[in-house]
Amino acid sequence: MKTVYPDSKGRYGQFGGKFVPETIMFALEDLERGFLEAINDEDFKKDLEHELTHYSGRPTPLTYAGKLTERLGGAGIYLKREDLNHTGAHKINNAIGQALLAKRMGKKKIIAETGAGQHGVAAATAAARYGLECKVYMGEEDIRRQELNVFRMKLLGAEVIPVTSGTRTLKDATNEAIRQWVSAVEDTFYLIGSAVGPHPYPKIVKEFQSVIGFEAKAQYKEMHGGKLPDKVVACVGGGSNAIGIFAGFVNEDVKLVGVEAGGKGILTGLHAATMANGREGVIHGSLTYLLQSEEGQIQEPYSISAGLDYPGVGPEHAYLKFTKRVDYQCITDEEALEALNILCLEEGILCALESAHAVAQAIKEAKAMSPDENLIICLSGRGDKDVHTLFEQQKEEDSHDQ
Amino acid sequence: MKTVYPDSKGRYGQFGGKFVPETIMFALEDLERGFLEAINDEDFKKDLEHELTHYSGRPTPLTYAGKLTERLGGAGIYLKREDLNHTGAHKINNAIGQALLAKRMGKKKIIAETGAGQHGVAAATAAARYGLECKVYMGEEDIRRQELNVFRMKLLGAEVIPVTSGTRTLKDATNEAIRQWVSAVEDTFYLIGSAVGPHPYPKIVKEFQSVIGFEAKAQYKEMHGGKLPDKVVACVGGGSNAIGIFAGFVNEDVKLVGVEAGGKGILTGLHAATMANGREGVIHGSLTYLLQSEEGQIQEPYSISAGLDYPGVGPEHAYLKFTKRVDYQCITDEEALEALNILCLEEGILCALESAHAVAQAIKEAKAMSPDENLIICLSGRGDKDVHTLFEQQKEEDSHDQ
Amino acid sequence: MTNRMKEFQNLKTPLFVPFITAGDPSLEATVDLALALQNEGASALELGIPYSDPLADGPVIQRASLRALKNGMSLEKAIKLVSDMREKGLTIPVIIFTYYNLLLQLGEQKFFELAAQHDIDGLLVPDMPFEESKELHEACLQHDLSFISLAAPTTSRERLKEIGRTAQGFLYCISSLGVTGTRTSFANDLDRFLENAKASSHVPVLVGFGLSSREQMQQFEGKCDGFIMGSAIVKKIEELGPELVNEETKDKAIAAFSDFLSKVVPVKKVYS
Amino acid sequence: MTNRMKEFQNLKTPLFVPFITAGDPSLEATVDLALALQNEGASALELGIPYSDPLADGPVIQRASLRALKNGMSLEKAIKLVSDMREKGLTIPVIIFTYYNLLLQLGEQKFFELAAQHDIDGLLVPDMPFEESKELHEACLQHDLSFISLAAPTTSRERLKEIGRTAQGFLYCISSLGVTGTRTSFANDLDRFLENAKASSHVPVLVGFGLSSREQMQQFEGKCDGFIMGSAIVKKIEELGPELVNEETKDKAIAAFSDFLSKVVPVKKVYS
Ligand SMILES: Cc1ncc(COP(=O)(O)O)c(C=O)c1O
Ligand SMILES: Cc1ncc(COP(=O)(O)O)c(C=O)c1O
Repeated sequence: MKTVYPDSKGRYGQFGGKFVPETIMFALEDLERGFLEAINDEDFKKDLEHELTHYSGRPTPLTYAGKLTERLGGAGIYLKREDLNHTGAHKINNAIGQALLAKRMGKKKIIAETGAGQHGVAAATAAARYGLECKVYMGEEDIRRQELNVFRMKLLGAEVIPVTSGTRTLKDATNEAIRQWVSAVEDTFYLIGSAVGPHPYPKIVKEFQSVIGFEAKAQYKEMHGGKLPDKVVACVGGGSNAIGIFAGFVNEDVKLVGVEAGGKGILTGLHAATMANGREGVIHGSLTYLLQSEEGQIQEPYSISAGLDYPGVGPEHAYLKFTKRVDYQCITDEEALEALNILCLEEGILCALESAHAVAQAIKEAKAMSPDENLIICLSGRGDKDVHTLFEQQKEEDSHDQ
Repeated sequence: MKTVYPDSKGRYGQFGGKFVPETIMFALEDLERGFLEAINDEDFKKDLEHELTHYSGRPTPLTYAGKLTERLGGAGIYLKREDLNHTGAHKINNAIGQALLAKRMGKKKIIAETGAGQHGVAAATAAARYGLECKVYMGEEDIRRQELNVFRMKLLGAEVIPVTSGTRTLKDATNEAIRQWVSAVEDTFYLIGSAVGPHPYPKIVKEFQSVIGFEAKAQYKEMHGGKLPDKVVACVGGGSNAIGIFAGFVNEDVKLVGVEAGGKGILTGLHAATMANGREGVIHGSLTYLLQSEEGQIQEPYSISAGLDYPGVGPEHAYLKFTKRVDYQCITDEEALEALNILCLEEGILCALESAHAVAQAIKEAKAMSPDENLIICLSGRGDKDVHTLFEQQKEEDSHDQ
Repeated sequence: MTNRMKEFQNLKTPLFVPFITAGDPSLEATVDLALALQNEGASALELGIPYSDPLADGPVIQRASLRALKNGMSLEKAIKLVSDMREKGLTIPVIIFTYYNLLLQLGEQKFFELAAQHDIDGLLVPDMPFEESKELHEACLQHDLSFISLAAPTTSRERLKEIGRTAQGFLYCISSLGVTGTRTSFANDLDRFLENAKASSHVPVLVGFGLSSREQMQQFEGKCDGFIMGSAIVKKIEELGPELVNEETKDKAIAAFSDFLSKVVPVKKVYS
Repeated sequence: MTNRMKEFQNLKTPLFVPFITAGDPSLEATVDLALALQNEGASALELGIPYSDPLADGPVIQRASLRALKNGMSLEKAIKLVSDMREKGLTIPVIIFTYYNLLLQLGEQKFFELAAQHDIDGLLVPDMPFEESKELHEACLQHDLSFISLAAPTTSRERLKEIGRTAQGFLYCISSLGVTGTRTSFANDLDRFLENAKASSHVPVLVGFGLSSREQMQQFEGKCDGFIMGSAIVKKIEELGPELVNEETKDKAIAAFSDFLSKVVPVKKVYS
């Protein structure tokens, strides 16, 4: 049952591909060549592993959540601790990988898009570490909302470029990064932030994130005499952390659950449930499920977690949904907040709001499973970045209560 | 030259001891007994190691800072990455250790003091993970300044208790925690946050933080064919991260440098340079160097980094200064800020303002050393918590520039 | 291929293909602007469909898209608008310029039906490179529509050959890297690129992206068969927008537009 | 030991030792309050030196400390103040209650000189437990000062024996865990603790911490030799503070203070 996707055209079944202007085709081909060379180069692989280990702190632990497990009375719960990575999320795995690739390809500059700033910070971090110039495209609206992350990128030496097109958010920042890449393709590497975009990006990002899955698998097996977990749960924004952890288990007899942001509830229209509620379409060069109007205009998604706030989803997830290999579920803001609280109280881990979606779903799953089953949650990031949001949320609730 | 301190009275030379009300003596004796039992118990040691590894993410890497080294042209610089710990600083090593000790001693509750909230968060985290009730004493003034950390502790299930005595800051919170411990000694464990306080606390905290030094030593030797570094540099607030990393090297031929907060400069009186500018005195039950008035009233220290903002220092540091085994230096706010920026730009690591003091001193030291020498900086924590301060600082500077 | 397109391919060069965004500043104005373009010498019309995420477009066309979307424009409405143009005398080929997603959502079948009903001549999908377009290309052939292919200075020799070999209507050669928009300089090795394009292609080779003046076009004289002009025109429409939607100032605005065109159209051809 | 202290040890029980903070609400008032205490039956006076970080004290005495510090009070000044008290007729022993750091900074030698000059009788260092106090204890002996030791309900039998054996002046038995302050309940095994204390000690055994009424003291009748009362008195002084520092209301305030005392002092003894 080994997956052989993507095909030579970058397709995962009908999904994926390269729906980009002709002007970028050369760069994508160049990138694919560079990538294939790199991942077949022992030195590159050694450098990458060295940096993941000695700079970012991998392997991240697989933590048994004993109190949470006990509280729920169902399956045993393990947490793959991507929150312990340098800069606080899985994003750095990919940023380091692509930045090293950029260097190997002789590029001097990177550009990146960012929404809330998480990938921007990761990209700026890798750029600083590897001596690359860095420009980060960010919607004007997001810049306003996330001034501290903007400041952080600047501290790291990156230039943050406001994007004023469209809704001035992540999707527009991504459009703009692609546009700018087109005109600077010679010396510039576009460091994309999730398993999205035109081929070969979804493949590249998966490669660099699959360390999550392979580590988790080895760690779990080590703890359980070679057995595999029964289920793996991960949140899905663009889909990079999920595809990364799934990579370790997709060819095994392990149930996989992807969790999208249900926002204020699917029926309200305020959500980012691309797969539950989107239709096939093209976004950022890739054919995938997409939140869009009847006529095909891309819609602005909503989620309390900025990192799940993407109107599309990586094409491999579209394929995994289409083939039913992965079960995709939605979790609302409210459920995610509650799960975040529970994990905090039971295990002393303040996870990212994104990751809290996976936790919330896992709580449901675990309850329905037997105590001799086990599941792994991909804890994609830490919640430091969200404390302000949670605090404001709490204040609001308190004022409603009065 | 092996150190045999503290003696049975908890003295490091003339420093240390137990200058506490008679009412706590019983609790301190009980604690010492419990601690000695625990660290001689293989099961306890295994539990502790398990939690450090599988929960907090140890070992933390020893990162070679190649670009920084190159920029300075002096000694090779290595960073012991305590910033990659769960909750973002070395504080968790101690919190986990003491919380497990509390549990082993059959206590149901812990209390802790906190200044900016770092130790409070670490203590609340460990309490959540190990199922202990947690109260954190915090000066009213600090609560006002650090509302997000207060919120965080509450998320973790801790009760944060405002302290209104004295200057309403860390030293008063510590007084209050000790006072409250006195009245609840039966079922309550006082989880102190640095290598300070009455015996056996400095010894306990050192024990739980020495993992930093022993790891760093093993990692460095592994990288360098069994050789030792030439110098180790750490910042000193209460002194726990420093005593922790020094523990690996104090009995070796390695130069040790402790870095205090020089604030706005020693001459301005606005600083936390306990050892450069303090006199012997008693604080929080320990005889040590202390910032105090002529008559012995304890003075409020100042530093841009809340974690170095302590008017005393752990008694073992006082002893290490007195015996000249460690060289103690001061770094001003301005120098620390500059070092933080440099590390960010060169290595993509945003360190805590506390740690930036060590970085600043290390930059001076490295420049004066030869390229075939090497030094290790204890990067005690990450700078996420400081981004707001840095941001405000920047805004202020920008407005001065205009 | 439609007769209009056949005629287009036989026109005296340089050909001139302007781009406007359907629905900007209004549906009615788009019709008037199309006719003005024909009057001033346009050989064909590229009718851009506004899209929320126009990956290949610069700020000028992005803004036009936003305005047109506010006016309720859609792929279907734009196609239908062409019948209005035809009624009012538009005889030059009309090429629908649309991002792939809009086409996908409308459905190819539906698109071809509408295209036939409303006298559409060609289709250009800017985010559908050669590799992705094979099927659509063929479907267009079957429905007598010219599928316009693009080539860029970075397009490899081999791909350029393939693209040229299968090109329909005309070959759109992108004169510079980057997105649409007016520019002062072009890709360095443009001459060689155009030489190769012309050698590979059996249809007219047009240059576009960033052209804004007659002088710029003169640089390419003899090296290509014509020009595409987008942003410069759309920018003019933006300027005239308020006047174009006001019944009282409309005629004056169209006259100003025609005046502007007369200064940039490479050679004025008169259609009957 | 001073003669005053010898006399104190021979007084009829229950002994009564009040605590006040030197300098609260003013230096002058402290002198007047000391005399009022003597008049109302105090057997000795504990004179508290204000400290920035009073680890053993509850909120009432913390506040008094802050007020006194604002008034510029220090260990040296407080000792000197005792001479003023003596001049005005204070004959009961005065025990200086000071945190160790203040003593350390003043210097022990200097302290003993001042103590001798200003008729001090005893020293109590609340943050100096038995183990740390050996040397100071002996130095006090040499300088005829009584070093007051404390014992708590949690103090082990063995330590209590040691403490009792070496106790000077009186043995201060802490009646409850926690810090100073008025309380409604006391440690559970207090009776046994006091029994042990009395058995171990050759000096009077006094109970303190949290006492605020005559009724509370009556609970301990026969189980100890007297009482120490701090927070309840300091709280009263806090109330009367503004009046005590006002020349016009001072006498009335002292009268009110005496009235308050007459209700809490266990037995009124009259000194000549
Ligand atoms: C912590 C965290 N988790 C998850 C995501 C979602 O991204 P992806 O679906 O690519 O893993 C983000 C994006 O910023 C994130 O920061
Ligand atoms: C990151 C960091 N480093 C250093 C310190 C100083 O503490 P210590 O001297 O005990 O290591 C703190 C205290 O909060 C801290 O948060």
